[in-house]
Amino acid sequence: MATIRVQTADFDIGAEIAALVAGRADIGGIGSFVGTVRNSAGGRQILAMTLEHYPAMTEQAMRRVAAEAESRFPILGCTLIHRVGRLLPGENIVLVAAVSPHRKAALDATAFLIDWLKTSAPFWKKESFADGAEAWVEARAEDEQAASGWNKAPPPAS
Amino acid sequence: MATIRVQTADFDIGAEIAALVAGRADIGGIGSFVGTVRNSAGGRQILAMTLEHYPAMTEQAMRRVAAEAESRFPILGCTLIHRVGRLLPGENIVLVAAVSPHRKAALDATAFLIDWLKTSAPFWKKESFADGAEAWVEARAEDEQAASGWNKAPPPAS
Amino acid sequence: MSDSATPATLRILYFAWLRERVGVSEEDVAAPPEVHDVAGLIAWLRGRSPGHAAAFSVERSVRCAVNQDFAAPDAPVRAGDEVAFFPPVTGG
Amino acid sequence: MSDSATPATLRILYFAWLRERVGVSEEDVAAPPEVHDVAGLIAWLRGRSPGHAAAFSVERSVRCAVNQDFAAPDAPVRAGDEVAFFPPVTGG
Repeated sequence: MATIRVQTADFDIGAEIAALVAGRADIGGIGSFVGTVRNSAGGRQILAMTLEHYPAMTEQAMRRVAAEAESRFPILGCTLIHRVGRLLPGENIVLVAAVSPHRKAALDATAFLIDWLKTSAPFWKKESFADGAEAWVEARAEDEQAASGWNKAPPPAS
Repeated sequence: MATIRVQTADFDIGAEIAALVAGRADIGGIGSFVGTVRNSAGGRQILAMTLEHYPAMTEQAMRRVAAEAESRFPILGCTLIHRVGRLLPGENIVLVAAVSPHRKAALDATAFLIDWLKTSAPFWKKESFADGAEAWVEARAEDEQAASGWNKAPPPAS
Repeated sequence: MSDSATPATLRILYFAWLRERVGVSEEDVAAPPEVHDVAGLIAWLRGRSPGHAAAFSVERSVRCAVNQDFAAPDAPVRAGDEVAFFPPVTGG
Repeated sequence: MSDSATPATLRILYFAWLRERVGVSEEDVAAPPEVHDVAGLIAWLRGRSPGHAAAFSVERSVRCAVNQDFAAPDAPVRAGDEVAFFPPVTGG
Protein backbone atom coordinates (compact mmCIF):
# COMPACT_ATOMS: atom_id res chain seq x y z
CA MET A 1 0.00 0.00 0.00
CA ALA A 2 3.02 2.29 -0.16
CA THR A 3 3.63 4.80 -2.91
CA ILE A 4 7.36 5.43 -3.35
CA ARG A 5 8.85 7.87 -5.83
CA VAL A 6 12.12 9.66 -6.52
CA GLN A 7 11.77 12.48 -9.00
CA THR A 8 13.21 15.79 -10.14
CA ALA A 9 9.77 17.36 -10.63
CA ASP A 10 7.78 18.97 -7.86
CA PHE A 11 4.85 17.10 -6.31
CA ASP A 12 1.31 18.25 -5.61
CA ILE A 13 0.62 17.70 -1.91
CA GLY A 14 -3.16 17.79 -2.28
CA ALA A 15 -3.12 15.40 -5.24
CA GLU A 16 -0.82 12.95 -3.45
CA ILE A 17 -3.04 12.91 -0.36
CA ALA A 18 -6.13 12.53 -2.54
CA ALA A 19 -4.50 9.53 -4.23
CA LEU A 20 -3.63 8.02 -0.87
CA VAL A 21 -7.22 8.14 0.40
CA ALA A 22 -8.94 7.53 -2.95
CA GLY A 23 -11.81 5.10 -2.82
CA ARG A 24 -11.64 4.32 0.87
CA ALA A 25 -13.81 5.45 3.77
CA ASP A 26 -12.15 3.49 6.57
CA ILE A 27 -9.61 6.27 7.15
CA GLY A 28 -9.98 8.52 10.18
CA GLY A 29 -6.78 10.51 9.94
CA ILE A 30 -4.20 11.63 7.41
CA GLY A 31 -0.80 12.79 8.62
CA SER A 32 1.71 14.42 6.35
CA PHE A 33 5.05 16.17 6.42
CA VAL A 34 6.70 18.19 3.67
CA GLY A 35 10.34 19.21 3.88
CA THR A 36 11.26 22.39 2.02
CA VAL A 37 14.45 24.25 1.10
CA ARG A 38 15.18 27.04 3.56
CA ASN A 39 16.78 30.24 2.39
CA SER A 40 19.44 30.24 5.07
CA ALA A 41 21.55 27.91 7.19
CA GLY A 42 23.79 28.92 10.05
CA GLY A 43 23.18 32.57 9.21
CA ARG A 44 24.35 32.18 5.60
CA GLN A 45 22.03 32.82 2.68
CA ILE A 46 21.31 29.77 0.55
CA LEU A 47 20.85 30.17 -3.19
CA ALA A 48 20.16 26.53 -4.02
CA MET A 49 20.28 23.00 -2.70
CA THR A 50 21.37 20.07 -4.82
CA LEU A 51 20.15 16.59 -3.96
CA GLU A 52 22.21 13.60 -5.02
CA HIS A 53 21.20 9.97 -4.49
CA TYR A 54 22.22 6.39 -5.18
CA PRO A 55 19.67 5.41 -7.81
CA ALA A 56 20.13 1.65 -7.63
CA MET A 57 19.57 1.69 -3.88
CA THR A 58 17.20 4.56 -3.14
CA GLU A 59 13.83 3.07 -3.91
CA GLN A 60 14.62 -0.13 -2.04
CA ALA A 61 15.73 1.86 1.00
CA MET A 62 12.53 3.91 0.88
CA ARG A 63 10.44 0.75 0.55
CA ARG A 64 12.06 -0.60 3.69
CA VAL A 65 11.21 2.55 5.59
CA ALA A 66 7.60 2.28 4.43
CA ALA A 67 7.43 -1.43 5.29
CA GLU A 68 8.86 -0.74 8.73
CA ALA A 69 6.21 1.96 9.33
CA GLU A 70 3.49 -0.43 8.17
CA SER A 71 4.73 -3.09 10.56
CA ARG A 72 4.91 -0.71 13.53
CA PHE A 73 1.73 1.32 13.16
CA PRO A 74 -1.82 0.37 12.16
CA ILE A 75 -1.72 2.41 8.98
CA LEU A 76 -3.71 1.69 5.84
CA GLY A 77 -1.19 3.19 3.47
CA CYS A 78 1.63 5.67 3.09
CA THR A 79 3.38 7.82 0.51
CA LEU A 80 7.06 8.77 0.29
CA ILE A 81 8.22 11.09 -2.45
CA HIS A 82 11.73 12.54 -2.55
CA ARG A 83 13.02 15.01 -5.08
CA VAL A 84 16.56 15.07 -6.46
CA GLY A 85 18.53 17.61 -8.46
CA ARG A 86 18.88 21.35 -7.97
CA LEU A 87 16.19 23.00 -5.84
CA LEU A 88 15.65 26.64 -4.91
CA PRO A 89 14.67 28.08 -1.52
CA GLY A 90 10.98 27.53 -0.87
CA GLU A 91 10.82 24.45 -3.07
CA ASN A 92 9.54 21.11 -1.80
CA ILE A 93 12.14 18.41 -1.11
CA VAL A 94 10.22 15.52 0.38
CA LEU A 95 6.69 14.41 1.19
CA VAL A 96 5.70 11.66 3.59
CA ALA A 97 2.09 10.88 4.41
CA ALA A 98 0.30 8.11 6.28
CA VAL A 99 -3.36 7.23 6.70
CA SER A 100 -4.98 5.27 9.49
CA PRO A 101 -8.32 4.76 11.17
CA HIS A 102 -6.75 6.53 14.15
CA ARG A 103 -5.18 9.95 14.43
CA LYS A 104 -2.34 8.91 16.69
CA ALA A 105 -1.17 6.17 14.35
CA ALA A 106 -1.30 8.52 11.37
CA LEU A 107 0.72 11.17 13.19
CA ASP A 108 3.22 8.77 14.72
CA ALA A 109 3.76 6.99 11.41
CA THR A 110 4.32 10.33 9.67
CA ALA A 111 7.01 11.31 12.17
CA PHE A 112 8.56 7.86 11.94
CA LEU A 113 8.65 7.94 8.14
CA ILE A 114 10.53 11.22 7.96
CA ASP A 115 12.85 10.37 10.84
CA TRP A 116 13.87 7.07 9.26
CA LEU A 117 13.94 8.40 5.72
CA LYS A 118 16.43 11.02 6.86
CA THR A 119 18.83 8.47 8.28
CA SER A 120 18.42 5.40 6.10
CA ALA A 121 17.79 6.47 2.51
CA PRO A 122 20.84 7.33 0.36
CA PHE A 123 20.35 11.03 -0.34
CA TRP A 124 22.93 13.77 0.10
CA LYS A 125 22.35 17.51 0.12
CA LYS A 126 24.76 20.18 -1.03
CA GLU A 127 24.07 23.81 -0.23
CA SER A 128 25.13 26.64 -2.53
CA PHE A 129 25.61 29.91 -0.66
CA ALA A 130 25.24 33.48 -1.79
CA ASP A 131 28.99 34.05 -1.37
CA GLY A 132 29.74 31.41 -3.99
CA ALA A 133 30.74 28.69 -1.53
CA GLU A 134 29.26 25.24 -1.62
CA ALA A 135 29.10 22.69 1.17
CA TRP A 136 27.73 19.22 1.68
CA VAL A 137 25.21 19.19 4.52
CA GLU A 138 26.55 17.25 7.46
CA ALA A 139 24.44 14.59 9.11
CA ARG A 140 23.23 15.78 12.48
CA ALA A 141 23.49 13.71 15.61
CA GLU A 142 19.96 14.77 16.56
CA ASP A 143 18.59 13.21 13.37
CA GLU A 144 20.27 9.95 14.25
CA GLN A 145 18.85 10.21 17.76
CA ALA A 146 15.36 10.96 16.44
CA ALA A 147 15.50 7.88 14.24
CA SER A 148 16.94 5.55 16.85
CA GLY A 149 14.55 6.94 19.44
CA TRP A 150 11.84 4.90 17.75
CA ASN A 151 13.42 1.70 18.88
CA LYS A 152 16.18 -0.11 20.57
CA ALA A 153 17.20 -1.21 17.08
CA PRO A 154 18.50 1.79 15.14
CA PRO A 155 17.81 2.16 11.42
CA PRO A 156 19.73 -0.17 9.09
CA ALA A 157 22.83 1.99 9.07
CA SER A 158 24.32 5.40 8.34
CA MET B 1 -0.01 34.14 11.77
CA ALA B 2 -2.86 31.70 12.38
CA THR B 3 -5.62 31.00 9.91
CA ILE B 4 -8.79 29.89 11.71
CA ARG B 5 -12.02 28.91 9.99
CA VAL B 6 -15.25 27.10 10.74
CA GLN B 7 -17.19 26.20 7.63
CA THR B 8 -19.71 23.79 6.15
CA ALA B 9 -17.84 23.54 2.84
CA ASP B 10 -14.94 21.18 2.23
CA PHE B 11 -11.40 22.52 2.23
CA ASP B 12 -8.59 21.99 -0.27
CA ILE B 13 -5.60 20.61 1.64
CA GLY B 14 -3.08 21.57 -1.03
CA ALA B 15 -4.46 25.09 -1.36
CA GLU B 16 -4.46 25.62 2.41
CA ILE B 17 -0.86 24.49 2.72
CA ALA B 18 0.10 26.66 -0.26
CA ALA B 19 -1.51 29.65 1.45
CA LEU B 20 0.33 28.89 4.68
CA VAL B 21 3.75 28.89 3.00
CA ALA B 22 3.02 31.56 0.37
CA GLY B 23 5.76 34.12 -0.07
CA ARG B 24 8.18 32.74 2.48
CA ALA B 25 11.38 30.75 2.11
CA ASP B 26 12.36 30.48 5.78
CA ILE B 27 10.25 27.34 6.22
CA GLY B 28 11.97 23.98 6.46
CA GLY B 29 9.01 21.77 7.32
CA ILE B 30 5.24 21.63 6.95
CA GLY B 31 3.27 19.30 9.19
CA SER B 32 -0.41 18.62 8.66
CA PHE B 33 -3.20 16.43 9.91
CA VAL B 34 -6.61 15.88 8.36
CA GLY B 35 -9.38 14.13 10.25
CA THR B 36 -11.96 12.34 8.11
CA VAL B 37 -15.30 10.61 8.63
CA ARG B 38 -14.87 6.86 8.99
CA ASN B 39 -17.51 4.52 7.64
CA SER B 40 -17.74 2.49 10.83
CA ALA B 41 -17.45 2.80 14.57
CA GLY B 42 -17.45 -0.03 17.06
CA GLY B 43 -18.33 -2.43 14.27
CA ARG B 44 -21.43 -0.46 13.21
CA GLN B 45 -21.73 1.08 9.77
CA ILE B 46 -21.91 4.87 9.76
CA LEU B 47 -24.04 6.64 7.18
CA ALA B 48 -23.27 10.20 8.23
CA MET B 49 -21.73 12.34 10.92
CA THR B 50 -23.26 15.63 12.01
CA LEU B 51 -21.02 18.27 13.57
CA GLU B 52 -22.58 20.84 15.90
CA HIS B 53 -20.69 23.72 17.48
CA TYR B 54 -21.12 26.81 19.67
CA PRO B 55 -20.69 29.57 17.12
CA ALA B 56 -20.10 32.44 19.53
CA MET B 57 -17.30 30.54 21.23
CA THR B 58 -15.72 28.32 18.58
CA GLU B 59 -13.41 30.70 16.80
CA GLN B 60 -12.09 32.15 20.03
CA ALA B 61 -11.40 28.65 21.37
CA MET B 62 -9.58 27.74 18.17
CA ARG B 63 -7.55 30.96 18.34
CA ARG B 64 -6.44 30.03 21.82
CA VAL B 65 -5.29 26.62 20.65
CA ALA B 66 -3.31 28.27 17.85
CA ALA B 67 -1.83 30.87 20.20
CA GLU B 68 -0.83 28.15 22.64
CA ALA B 69 0.91 26.22 19.84
CA GLU B 70 2.71 29.38 18.74
CA SER B 71 3.92 30.01 22.28
CA ARG B 72 5.16 26.44 22.77
CA PHE B 73 6.81 25.67 19.44
CA PRO B 74 9.01 27.76 17.13
CA ILE B 75 6.45 27.77 14.34
CA LEU B 76 6.07 30.48 11.72
CA GLY B 77 2.36 29.97 11.21
CA CYS B 78 -0.51 27.52 11.48
CA THR B 79 -3.91 26.76 10.02
CA LEU B 80 -6.96 25.30 11.75
CA ILE B 81 -10.09 24.61 9.73
CA HIS B 82 -13.06 22.71 11.13
CA ARG B 83 -16.17 21.76 9.24
CA VAL B 84 -19.68 21.66 10.73
CA GLY B 85 -22.96 20.22 9.51
CA ARG B 86 -23.71 16.83 8.00
CA LEU B 87 -20.74 14.94 6.58
CA LEU B 88 -20.54 11.59 4.80
CA PRO B 89 -17.97 8.82 5.26
CA GLY B 90 -14.71 9.75 3.59
CA GLU B 91 -15.33 13.48 3.90
CA ASN B 92 -12.85 15.79 5.57
CA ILE B 93 -13.73 17.06 9.06
CA VAL B 94 -10.74 19.04 10.20
CA LEU B 95 -7.37 20.29 9.00
CA VAL B 96 -4.50 21.47 11.15
CA ALA B 97 -1.14 22.46 9.71
CA ALA B 98 1.97 24.12 11.09
CA VAL B 99 5.14 25.43 9.45
CA SER B 100 8.54 25.90 11.02
CA PRO B 101 12.20 26.17 10.08
CA HIS B 102 12.56 22.77 11.79
CA ARG B 103 10.84 19.49 11.12
CA LYS B 104 10.41 18.49 14.75
CA ALA B 105 8.65 21.73 15.66
CA ALA B 106 6.31 21.42 12.67
CA LEU B 107 5.42 17.83 13.55
CA ASP B 108 5.07 18.44 17.28
CA ALA B 109 2.94 21.53 16.74
CA THR B 110 0.70 19.61 14.35
CA ALA B 111 0.10 16.89 16.94
CA PHE B 112 -0.43 19.48 19.64
CA LEU B 113 -2.96 21.43 17.55
CA ILE B 114 -5.16 18.43 16.90
CA ASP B 115 -4.85 17.09 20.45
CA TRP B 116 -5.89 20.39 21.98
CA LEU B 117 -8.49 21.17 19.36
CA LYS B 118 -10.18 17.87 20.17
CA THR B 119 -10.47 18.67 23.86
CA SER B 120 -10.90 22.43 24.03
CA ALA B 121 -12.96 23.61 21.06
CA PRO B 122 -16.76 23.39 21.36
CA PHE B 123 -17.66 20.85 18.68
CA TRP B 124 -19.85 17.79 19.09
CA LYS B 125 -20.25 14.86 16.75
CA LYS B 126 -23.35 12.77 16.21
CA GLU B 127 -23.12 9.54 14.28
CA SER B 128 -26.00 8.22 12.16
CA PHE B 129 -25.86 4.47 11.76
CA ALA B 130 -27.10 2.23 8.98
CA ASP B 131 -29.70 0.70 11.32
CA GLY B 132 -31.36 4.09 11.76
CA ALA B 133 -29.94 4.77 15.21
CA GLU B 134 -28.14 7.97 16.06
CA ALA B 135 -25.68 8.58 18.87
CA TRP B 136 -23.57 11.44 20.11
CA VAL B 137 -19.92 10.51 20.09
CA GLU B 138 -18.61 10.23 23.62
CA ALA B 139 -15.43 11.99 24.63
CA ARG B 140 -12.62 9.50 25.08
CA ALA B 141 -10.36 9.47 28.09
CA GLU B 142 -7.39 8.88 25.79
CA ASP B 143 -8.08 12.16 23.98
CA GLU B 144 -8.05 13.99 27.28
CA GLN B 145 -4.81 12.22 28.19
CA ALA B 146 -3.25 13.08 24.83
CA ALA B 147 -4.09 16.74 25.34
CA SER B 148 -2.98 16.95 28.94
CA GLY B 149 0.13 14.94 28.12
CA TRP B 150 1.51 18.10 26.55
CA ASN B 151 1.75 19.77 29.90
CA LYS B 152 1.19 19.73 33.58
CA ALA B 153 -1.54 22.28 32.88
CA PRO B 154 -4.39 20.57 31.03
CA PRO B 155 -6.34 22.41 28.34
CA PRO B 156 -8.75 25.13 29.49
CA ALA B 157 -11.57 22.74 30.34
CA SER B 158 -14.01 20.19 28.99
CA MET C 1 -27.48 46.20 47.31
CA SER C 2 -30.76 45.46 45.64
CA ASP C 3 -28.87 43.17 43.21
CA SER C 4 -28.85 40.29 45.63
CA ALA C 5 -32.62 40.30 45.85
CA THR C 6 -33.37 40.81 42.14
CA PRO C 7 -33.77 37.78 39.85
CA ALA C 8 -30.84 37.58 37.45
CA THR C 9 -31.78 37.35 33.81
CA LEU C 10 -29.48 34.83 32.15
CA ARG C 11 -29.27 33.53 28.61
CA ILE C 12 -28.90 29.75 28.72
CA LEU C 13 -27.68 27.72 25.74
CA TYR C 14 -27.75 23.94 25.34
CA PHE C 15 -25.76 21.84 22.91
CA ALA C 16 -25.73 18.25 21.69
CA TRP C 17 -27.67 15.82 23.87
CA LEU C 18 -28.32 18.44 26.53
CA ARG C 19 -30.19 20.44 23.89
CA GLU C 20 -32.12 17.35 22.86
CA ARG C 21 -33.12 16.54 26.43
CA VAL C 22 -34.10 20.08 27.41
CA GLY C 23 -35.95 20.47 24.12
CA VAL C 24 -34.72 23.96 23.27
CA SER C 25 -31.35 25.29 22.15
CA GLU C 26 -31.61 28.46 24.19
CA GLU C 27 -33.80 30.20 26.71
CA ASP C 28 -33.76 33.37 28.80
CA VAL C 29 -34.33 32.64 32.47
CA ALA C 30 -34.79 34.77 35.59
CA ALA C 31 -32.72 32.95 38.17
CA PRO C 32 -33.56 33.58 41.82
CA PRO C 33 -31.10 35.59 43.93
CA GLU C 34 -29.69 32.49 45.61
CA VAL C 35 -28.17 31.36 42.33
CA HIS C 36 -24.60 32.65 42.52
CA ASP C 37 -22.59 30.16 40.56
CA VAL C 38 -22.73 27.48 37.88
CA ALA C 39 -23.46 24.70 40.36
CA GLY C 40 -26.32 26.70 41.87
CA LEU C 41 -27.69 27.44 38.41
CA ILE C 42 -27.66 23.76 37.48
CA ALA C 43 -29.49 22.87 40.69
CA TRP C 44 -32.13 25.45 39.95
CA LEU C 45 -32.47 24.59 36.23
CA ARG C 46 -33.09 20.95 37.13
CA GLY C 47 -36.44 21.88 38.61
CA ARG C 48 -37.72 23.66 35.52
CA SER C 49 -38.93 20.55 33.66
CA PRO C 50 -38.40 16.79 33.39
CA GLY C 51 -36.30 17.55 30.30
CA HIS C 52 -34.02 19.82 32.29
CA ALA C 53 -33.79 17.20 35.02
CA ALA C 54 -32.82 14.59 32.42
CA ALA C 55 -30.24 16.88 30.85
CA PHE C 56 -28.51 17.47 34.17
CA SER C 57 -29.00 13.98 35.59
CA VAL C 58 -25.34 13.00 35.24
CA GLU C 59 -23.54 16.12 36.32
CA ARG C 60 -20.06 14.81 35.57
CA SER C 61 -21.06 14.55 31.89
CA VAL C 62 -21.98 18.23 31.76
CA ARG C 63 -19.56 20.99 30.86
CA CYS C 64 -20.22 24.71 31.06
CA ALA C 65 -19.07 27.97 29.53
CA VAL C 66 -19.88 31.38 30.97
CA ASN C 67 -19.69 34.15 28.39
CA GLN C 68 -17.95 31.76 25.96
CA ASP C 69 -15.26 30.70 28.41
CA PHE C 70 -15.06 27.25 29.94
CA ALA C 71 -16.26 27.55 33.52
CA ALA C 72 -16.00 25.34 36.60
CA PRO C 73 -18.97 24.61 38.90
CA ASP C 74 -17.88 27.34 41.29
CA ALA C 75 -17.62 30.00 38.56
CA PRO C 76 -19.90 32.95 39.36
CA VAL C 77 -22.91 33.75 37.19
CA ARG C 78 -24.26 37.27 37.04
CA ALA C 79 -27.21 39.00 35.43
CA GLY C 80 -26.73 39.27 31.70
CA ASP C 81 -24.35 36.33 31.44
CA GLU C 82 -24.56 33.83 28.60
CA VAL C 83 -24.26 30.39 30.15
CA ALA C 84 -23.87 27.36 27.89
CA PHE C 85 -24.20 23.70 28.91
CA PHE C 86 -22.91 20.83 26.81
CA PRO C 87 -21.26 17.40 26.96
CA PRO C 88 -17.47 17.04 26.82
CA VAL C 89 -16.41 18.25 23.40
CA THR C 90 -15.77 15.73 20.61
CA GLY C 91 -14.49 17.73 17.66
CA GLY C 92 -11.35 17.20 15.68
CA MET D 1 40.51 -22.84 -4.17
CA SER D 2 41.84 -20.63 -6.92
CA ASP D 3 39.36 -17.93 -5.78
CA SER D 4 41.56 -16.84 -2.93
CA ALA D 5 44.46 -16.10 -5.23
CA THR D 6 42.52 -14.35 -8.03
CA PRO D 7 42.03 -10.58 -7.96
CA ALA D 8 38.36 -9.78 -7.30
CA THR D 9 36.77 -7.43 -9.80
CA LEU D 10 34.58 -4.99 -7.90
CA ARG D 11 32.46 -2.10 -9.04
CA ILE D 12 33.11 0.85 -6.72
CA LEU D 13 30.74 3.83 -6.51
CA TYR D 14 31.38 7.15 -4.75
CA PHE D 15 28.82 9.72 -3.71
CA ALA D 16 28.79 13.31 -2.46
CA TRP D 17 32.17 14.55 -1.19
CA LEU D 18 33.78 11.11 -1.53
CA ARG D 19 33.01 11.32 -5.26
CA GLU D 20 34.46 14.81 -5.41
CA ARG D 21 37.66 13.77 -3.64
CA VAL D 22 38.22 10.58 -5.61
CA GLY D 23 37.40 12.43 -8.82
CA VAL D 24 35.19 9.76 -10.37
CA SER D 25 31.69 8.55 -9.56
CA GLU D 26 32.50 4.92 -10.28
CA GLU D 27 35.33 2.63 -11.19
CA ASP D 28 35.95 -1.07 -11.71
CA VAL D 29 38.86 -2.33 -9.66
CA ALA D 30 40.71 -5.61 -9.37
CA ALA D 31 41.24 -5.98 -5.65
CA PRO D 32 44.04 -8.29 -4.50
CA PRO D 33 43.13 -11.58 -2.82
CA GLU D 34 43.87 -10.25 0.66
CA VAL D 35 40.87 -7.91 0.41
CA HIS D 36 38.09 -9.84 2.12
CA ASP D 37 35.88 -7.20 3.65
CA VAL D 38 34.90 -3.54 3.51
CA ALA D 39 37.63 -2.44 5.90
CA GLY D 40 40.26 -4.24 3.83
CA LEU D 41 38.89 -2.72 0.65
CA ILE D 42 39.11 0.77 2.12
CA ALA D 43 42.70 0.19 3.20
CA TRP D 44 43.60 -0.95 -0.29
CA LEU D 45 41.66 1.83 -2.10
CA ARG D 46 43.49 4.47 -0.04
CA GLY D 47 46.71 3.62 -1.88
CA ARG D 48 45.28 4.11 -5.34
CA SER D 49 45.67 7.90 -5.48
CA PRO D 50 45.95 10.99 -3.29
CA GLY D 51 42.27 11.59 -4.06
CA HIS D 52 41.37 8.16 -2.71
CA ALA D 53 43.49 8.80 0.35
CA ALA D 54 41.68 12.09 0.93
CA ALA D 55 38.26 10.49 0.47
CA PHE D 56 38.99 7.86 3.10
CA SER D 57 41.03 10.07 5.42
CA VAL D 58 38.30 10.26 8.08
CA GLU D 59 36.99 6.75 8.20
CA ARG D 60 34.23 7.46 10.71
CA SER D 61 32.68 9.84 8.15
CA VAL D 62 32.47 7.11 5.53
CA ARG D 63 29.51 4.80 5.10
CA CYS D 64 29.29 1.81 2.81
CA ALA D 65 26.75 -0.28 0.96
CA VAL D 66 27.51 -3.65 -0.60
CA ASN D 67 25.11 -4.58 -3.37
CA GLN D 68 22.82 -1.72 -2.33
CA ASP D 69 22.61 -2.73 1.31
CA PHE D 70 24.22 -0.78 4.12
CA ALA D 71 27.32 -2.69 5.18
CA ALA D 72 29.58 -2.57 8.23
CA PRO D 73 33.42 -2.56 8.00
CA ASP D 74 33.53 -6.30 8.57
CA ALA D 75 31.01 -7.09 5.82
CA PRO D 76 32.55 -9.43 3.21
CA VAL D 77 33.20 -8.26 -0.34
CA ARG D 78 33.33 -10.75 -3.18
CA ALA D 79 34.10 -10.66 -6.87
CA GLY D 80 31.28 -8.97 -8.77
CA ASP D 81 30.00 -6.95 -5.83
CA GLU D 82 28.89 -3.36 -6.20
CA VAL D 83 30.44 -1.46 -3.31
CA ALA D 84 29.38 2.14 -2.68
CA PHE D 85 31.09 4.65 -0.39
CA PHE D 86 29.43 7.84 0.80
CA PRO D 87 29.08 10.19 3.77
CA PRO D 88 26.27 9.72 6.32
CA VAL D 89 23.02 10.34 4.47
CA THR D 90 21.33 13.74 4.68
CA GLY D 91 18.06 13.42 2.79
CA GLY D 92 14.58 14.25 3.98
